[in-house]
Amino acid sequence: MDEDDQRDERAADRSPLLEVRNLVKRFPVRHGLTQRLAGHVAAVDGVSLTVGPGETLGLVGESGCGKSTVAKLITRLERPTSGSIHFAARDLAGLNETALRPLRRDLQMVFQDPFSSLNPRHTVRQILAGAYRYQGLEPDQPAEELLARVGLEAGHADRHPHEFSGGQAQRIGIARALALRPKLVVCDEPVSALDVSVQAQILNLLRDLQDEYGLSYLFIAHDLGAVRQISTRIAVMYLGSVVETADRDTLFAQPAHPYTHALLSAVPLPDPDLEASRERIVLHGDLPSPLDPPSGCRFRTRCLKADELCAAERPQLRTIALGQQVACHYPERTP
Amino acid sequence: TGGGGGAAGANAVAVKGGTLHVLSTLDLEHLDPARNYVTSSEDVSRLIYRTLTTFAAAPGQAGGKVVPDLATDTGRPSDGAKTWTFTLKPGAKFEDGRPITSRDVKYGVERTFAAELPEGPPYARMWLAGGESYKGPYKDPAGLASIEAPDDSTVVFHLNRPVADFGSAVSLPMFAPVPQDKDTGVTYDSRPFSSGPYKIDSFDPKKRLTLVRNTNWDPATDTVRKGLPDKVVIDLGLDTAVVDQRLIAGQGEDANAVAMEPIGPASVGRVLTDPQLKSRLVTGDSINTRYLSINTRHKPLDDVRVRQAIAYALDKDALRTTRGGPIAGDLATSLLPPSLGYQTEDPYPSKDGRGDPDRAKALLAEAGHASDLTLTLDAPASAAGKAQAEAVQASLGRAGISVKINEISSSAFYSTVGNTSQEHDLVIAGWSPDWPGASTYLPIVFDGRLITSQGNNDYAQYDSPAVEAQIDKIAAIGDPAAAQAAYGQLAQQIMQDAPVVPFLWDKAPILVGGNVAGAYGHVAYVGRLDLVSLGLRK
Amino acid sequence: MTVIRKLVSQRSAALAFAVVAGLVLLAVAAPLITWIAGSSPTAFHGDAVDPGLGGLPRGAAGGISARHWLGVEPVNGRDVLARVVYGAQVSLLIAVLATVLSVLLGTALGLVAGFFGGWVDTVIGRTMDLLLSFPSLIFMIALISAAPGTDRRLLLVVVLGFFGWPYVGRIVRGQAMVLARGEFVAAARVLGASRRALLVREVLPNLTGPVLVVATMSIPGYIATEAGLSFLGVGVQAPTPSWGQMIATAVPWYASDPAYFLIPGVFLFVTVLAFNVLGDAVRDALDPRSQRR
Amino acid sequence: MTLLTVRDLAVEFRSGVRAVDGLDLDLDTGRVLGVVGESGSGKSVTSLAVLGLLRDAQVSGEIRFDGQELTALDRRALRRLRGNRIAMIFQDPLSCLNPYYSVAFQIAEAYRAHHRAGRKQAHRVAVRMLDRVGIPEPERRARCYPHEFSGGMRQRVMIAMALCLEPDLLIADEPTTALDVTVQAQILQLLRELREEAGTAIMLITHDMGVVAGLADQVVVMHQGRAVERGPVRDVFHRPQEPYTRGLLACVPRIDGPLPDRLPTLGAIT
Amino acid sequence: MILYLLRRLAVTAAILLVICAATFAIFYLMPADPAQGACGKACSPERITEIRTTLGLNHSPLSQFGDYLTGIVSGRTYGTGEHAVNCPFPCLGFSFQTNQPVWQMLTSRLPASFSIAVGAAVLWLAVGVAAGVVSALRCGSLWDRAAMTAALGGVSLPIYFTALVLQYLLVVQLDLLPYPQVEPLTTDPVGWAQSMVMPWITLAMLYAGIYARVTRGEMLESLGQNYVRTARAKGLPEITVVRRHALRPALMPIVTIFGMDLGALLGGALITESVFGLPGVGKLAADAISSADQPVILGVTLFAASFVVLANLLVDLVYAVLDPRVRAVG
Ligand SMILES: Nc1ncnc2c1ncn2[C@@H]1O[C@H](COP(=O)(O)OP(=O)(O)OP(=O)(O)O)[C@@H](O)[C@H]1O
Ligand SMILES: Nc1ncnc2c1ncn2[C@@H]1O[C@H](COP(=O)(O)OP(=O)(O)OP(=O)(O)O)[C@@H](O)[C@H]1O
Ligand SMILES: [Mg+2]
Ligand SMILES: [Mg+2]
Repeated sequence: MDEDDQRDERAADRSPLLEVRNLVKRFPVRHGLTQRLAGHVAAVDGVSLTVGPGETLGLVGESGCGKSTVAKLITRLERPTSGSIHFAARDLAGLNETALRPLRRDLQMVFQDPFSSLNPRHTVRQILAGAYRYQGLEPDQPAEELLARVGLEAGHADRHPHEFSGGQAQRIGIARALALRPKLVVCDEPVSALDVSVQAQILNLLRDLQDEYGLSYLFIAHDLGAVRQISTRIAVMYLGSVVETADRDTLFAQPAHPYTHALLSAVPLPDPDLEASRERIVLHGDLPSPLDPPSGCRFRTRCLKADELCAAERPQLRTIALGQQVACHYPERTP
Repeated sequence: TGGGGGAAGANAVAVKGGTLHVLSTLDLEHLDPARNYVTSSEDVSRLIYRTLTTFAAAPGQAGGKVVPDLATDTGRPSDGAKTWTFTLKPGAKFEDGRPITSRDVKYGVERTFAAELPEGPPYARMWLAGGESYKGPYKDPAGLASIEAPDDSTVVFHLNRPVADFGSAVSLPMFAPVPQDKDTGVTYDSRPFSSGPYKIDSFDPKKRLTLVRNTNWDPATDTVRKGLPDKVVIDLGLDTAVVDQRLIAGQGEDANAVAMEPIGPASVGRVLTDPQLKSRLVTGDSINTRYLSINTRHKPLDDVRVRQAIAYALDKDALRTTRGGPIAGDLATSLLPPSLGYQTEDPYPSKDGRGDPDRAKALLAEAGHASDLTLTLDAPASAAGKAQAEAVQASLGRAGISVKINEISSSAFYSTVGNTSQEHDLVIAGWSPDWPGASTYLPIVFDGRLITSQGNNDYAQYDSPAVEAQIDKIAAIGDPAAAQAAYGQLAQQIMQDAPVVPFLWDKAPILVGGNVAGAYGHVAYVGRLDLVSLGLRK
Repeated sequence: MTVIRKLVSQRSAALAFAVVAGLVLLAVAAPLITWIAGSSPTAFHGDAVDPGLGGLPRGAAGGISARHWLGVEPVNGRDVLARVVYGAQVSLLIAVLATVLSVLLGTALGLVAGFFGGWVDTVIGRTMDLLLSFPSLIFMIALISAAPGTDRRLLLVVVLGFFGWPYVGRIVRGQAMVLARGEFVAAARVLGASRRALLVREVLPNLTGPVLVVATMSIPGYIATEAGLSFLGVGVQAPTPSWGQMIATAVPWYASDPAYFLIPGVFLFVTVLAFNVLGDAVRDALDPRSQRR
Repeated sequence: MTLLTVRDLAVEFRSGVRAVDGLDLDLDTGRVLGVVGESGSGKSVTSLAVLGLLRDAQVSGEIRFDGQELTALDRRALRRLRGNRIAMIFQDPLSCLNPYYSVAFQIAEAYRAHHRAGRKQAHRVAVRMLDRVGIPEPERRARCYPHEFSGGMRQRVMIAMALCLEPDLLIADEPTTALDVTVQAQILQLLRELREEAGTAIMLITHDMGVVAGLADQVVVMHQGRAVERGPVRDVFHRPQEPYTRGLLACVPRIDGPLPDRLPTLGAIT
Repeated sequence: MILYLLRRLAVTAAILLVICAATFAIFYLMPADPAQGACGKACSPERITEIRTTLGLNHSPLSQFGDYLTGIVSGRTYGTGEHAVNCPFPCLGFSFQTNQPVWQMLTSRLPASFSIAVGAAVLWLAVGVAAGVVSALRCGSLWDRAAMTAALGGVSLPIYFTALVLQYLLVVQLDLLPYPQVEPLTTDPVGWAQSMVMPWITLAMLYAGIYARVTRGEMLESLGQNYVRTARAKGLPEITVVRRHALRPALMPIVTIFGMDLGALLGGALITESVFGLPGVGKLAADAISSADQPVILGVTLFAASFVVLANLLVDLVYAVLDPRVRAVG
């Protein structure tokens, strides 16, 4: 994979900031009255990713495919079952909480629900101070300054979260994440809970902050439009694994995985004429249960191209073009 | 109210038949004759089994007279009252029709020695020759040699000392006959074999005892029991207020009911102000004396002045009020009640028995305990026990003595205060002789030589050599009248030391249903109704 | 503070609040009140009762008179008013302290169980289940009667608090479980917060609402239980008065001297009711969802 | 022919919130009317007002359905209309299905509320409807409970329930918002087919401009309880008259077309 | 499912074991000596030792506890020889105060407790749930406020207070009912009912208040559910909407508390039975406590706890039947 990285135009000369390899997370699943152990969900099933400095990696996929779990593993809110998470030359996977603490300054997170990610009992000032306090640091910038950075007013500092709108609350969450001047911010669907107009504001804000502080983002979303807007590179997940990664433009112009293809064609376009004329690939069936994933290629149950090979053998990610990797036996685009 | 035991419905004629109901707030602790040593159980058991002698079925002091029951007379002493011979009446039968023999009496007494059957009176063990080492028929089937049954109708007791009133002692349930083949050991308690007018139909402890007629009981052999109702149903463990109110209302079956225990203080007002109710109230005299026991071995109670101060301070009237006021009895001024024929003058008098805190304070000051005297009172955790304890607390409080109350579960009360290491400073107690007279009272309660670490009756732990010498002297007196007079003097002698402060001579005001006849309080059963004489009018 | 404003804006809650405040005042001012009324909770007044009638108070309605504003107890003639106000002191104090104890225990253990989950939760959760399935009244009585000599008031507080904490613990555990999964806790963890900080700074402040509600709701429960235990004969020991004990002694008298039974009974009822109304109101005020008035 | 006409609709809640304020709508038989707008613009309230399902609210204005004035109808008549002639599907299909009853029961229940039909017959209708909305193995799945279905399947169940009585009007309140894009595509496809087959008019409520573009004939843009713009889909999308509509269209990041450096936004920071 | 049941039963047994051990331990902390209770007034030191031997009190606490547990599963014999006391299976101890096996005492008291609990439960369910439902449907109305005030009043009334006021009114003053007594239903149905009316009302007043409040809360909750809106949108008659879609889910939590309450009551309504003097398990407990009859206290505690624990189990199983979400996976 090192070769791929070298080929990556942005990260060519520098080593990646975050490098995730073969990450696996299994959860035990208990069921019903009996709380019987029904098995294990492989929420994340061998994910490998890299994020370079100043880069934004978009991670898209449908509900339940394991995006949030990836985010939680990287921020070590969950302990991985196996695999490695190299960040700033350390493998986070095995570290304990104490050893992690200093590293956390460089690795922050923005959450999906702006309200539930803010402690309702704390004022904005307390929330922001928490960033320093938990690291055992003295605040190096007042809350007002942090708020100003995300476009809020100084007067907001002494209010409680419920006194804000969703967009404002998400800005507070972003301010908190940025307080320690991290290198990488993992954003788990930061705009899905927001109204369309507010969504645009937050996307713009994230972009501005990236330019200003040279941040890297791991930007998780199921909304392809938002991902396209903010990402430089995009990874598509399906049922716990990455099926395709590509530069933004490549992915939208020439998707190689049948799933990516279907996904793109399913996004409704706000243009009646295009909608009327467009070729639609409507996938049949639902996402299979991660408790009992299909053999071989995870996507084969819904794939038009699937054959015995797909059922027998799980395709590995392979590079098919500059900056494009796909895990498919029959990619739409061949190298 | 006055002495003599008023008899409600005395002139009404009781007829044979019907179901008599008895409402009791207590439980019948033991029906097994070997273990039966509580007045209410004794009263009830007189319906079920017979003893060699028994008390006369009569109101007032006449009831204190011991008369022959199974025996033809009240016993024939010989060998200076060390040997007692009884002859059984012919024709007395058990419930299965077999005749009652002297062997059944012998066996019944032998049973009382068994450790499995505790709680009975101590007399057999104390008096019967060889009794100290006999372990009862279960361990020692050979029996006790000092009880002889030379033929079916003769039983001879050999005592280890002269006992003048052994004839009275054999009125106790422990002298009831028990056929050996009917002995079920510990479980005999719930179904003793009947020799009296009734046998047990069913018994549910703390709930109900149902007695039905014993057809093999021959009234001709029994001069005491009337055996009028066909059935006697005794409801147990009822609430005092409920018993009172049911009898006050007196409706339905309750017209055929009587109370087992005296009315509660809360009902006194209602009963006394209603002539109709008052006419259904039977007040029986008793030979019970209630007193506050002062632990003479605890400091500073070993100082007689402190004890006398307590005797002065105690508000006897307040204590009586907790039991229902004047109707509950007369204020006690000495140890022996007038119902036993004694003079009663109070060495620690106060106006209306309300106590004299000033005298008490003076005595305390003299003893050097004018302040800071704190005593602990052991009291049963019953409503009455608590009320009395509070009254003691309040009245001693007036004399500057602060009293802490130690509540003890009612059932464990006597065994706790009878344990000399667990007993505290003060105990509310009392004594009712086993038969009228002082012989089962003063020598048992005030003889310091009898103090045991457990099962002690001398809660004052009073131990006076002078008194003990006197007790021995009286025991040797053969003439009952002389003995009675000597006991009177002994009582006064004890009172000087104030080991106890008597405060009440009980009376038992008992409600009976409108259709019940033959009700009177029996002096031997602490003034409660003599159940064997009760009957219904129609 | 908005909570209090919300509370006072409801008429029933304001009334309940006033009653509770009044009762607390009554309890605190008990010595003053008895001084004004010239009575004492322990002094016998033999002249106020008629021994000839079994100790029934002289005069109408349980002996209500200028000297004894709420009458006297039968038998011993103690002043009912004095006993009621001192009884309020005892009953309220026991209930409040038992609440404090159960809230402390319940919050601490519930928080730990809910937050950490796993075997800690299993152990604490099972303990709570166990205590909840105890026939606690029987057990309390057995326990209290088994420990003579100790101060009953203290014992009551301990026993009530001990058997009460699982009720608090269950609620706190549930809340803590939800909160622990909350994103703001995850956010604090990402910032490097220690477990202690998470518990104390992040989760705990969010429990004040539910804890306040269970606390308010459990006070009337404890008052009633204390009274019930006194009623069953294992309450506060004489001569200290408590309402339950007053009612218990009044039981045999309920037909002959109803006032004696009714006065402490009504006080008890009103107190419990007021606390219940207040508890409801606090819950509604803290729970924006409920428009249940 | 106009099926539904709403004139000057206003809804005021007891709390004083004026959720809808002078709204006009027109929907022709067999056509699809898209109602778009941001969260809180009053879309759902409007739909509930049409069905008379609002509680604690003051509804004024006219709601004319197939010539009948709904606001004037008594409760019985309104009830007979619900489900039978106007059906509704909601955003969150899980919470909209009762967890205690099998899906077939819930569909059959709707059928039996308006037809004299035995349990068996109603059940058969339910199974047929499940088949029609594309649920595999309908016989078996009919006896399943809502929690045993995926989100898309549940929405299919809701649609089956709504369509089992062949209503004239289907009000779909954000029918795909809770679903993934691929599933959304399936549901939209299903709605398209149903509309073609049954000729049911649809009032499609959504905040997704793309969904409207793909399905609706007419569109109404709502903002703060009012319609700010209305017209045929093409006109509104290609030549929006109102700045608000223009903003709404522009601020959504798209997967096609040029990529702006910054997205245009609607007004100030909120 | 069978496995689950077995596991639950094992847990239940474990809980009972712990309760048993805890209760047992308390009696070792208790200064009162069971032998002293059985020995009574005229008790000599030798006798007490003999009684202690018979009762096995001279063994270590642990081995006594072992004996106790053995007794439960296989019965036991106190003392030795011809006149030993046999306490057959299931031996929850033997009361030497009443000379009965505790189990026999419990079972003889159960009918009274059962009558009280079941009758009261029927009454409070009918009244409480109905009042709660109506209140929820007319939330905010005069009826609602009146019913909820009454419910709160019922909840706040101490049981013994209600009981005695009832008795004063119905028995002492109005003479409508006799004093409660135990009449078996089979021999005297009228007397049985008459004696049960007051305990029923007493308990029902408390619990109906609780249930009305809970029902109302749950009903409001379920009435606000989206599926109720769906049901209305389907055009179902309002009565069906309420009954089928609002009440049914609202009853689920009520099943839980009902199971627990009934379980607790079957284990004896301590205060009610004591006040009315009805010989149920609760009265047995009260009496045993006041007479320090420790084997009985221990037995009642265990007995009452088993009802609660079994009720718990039963509630869970009922849940599994009623709630498809729990039922399906398992
Ligand atoms: N703590 C957990 N225990 C058991 N299963 C879990 C846990 N967390 C996640 N899962 C399962 O793992 C899978 C992936 O979940 P995850 O939250 O990562 O998905 P996601 O892609 O973020 O979905 P969404 O778009 O809905 O946020 C899901 O099937 C989920 O049910
Ligand atoms: N029951 C109610 N009581 C009071 N206000 C309400 C109620 N229901 C809705 N509202 C208010 O009415 C307004 C419109 O709500 P509505 O649900 O119609 O919005 P919407 O356009 O459907 O939004 P969304 O896209 O979030 O579903 C909102 O401001 C909301 O707060
Ligand atoms: Mg997620
Ligand atoms: Mg809506």
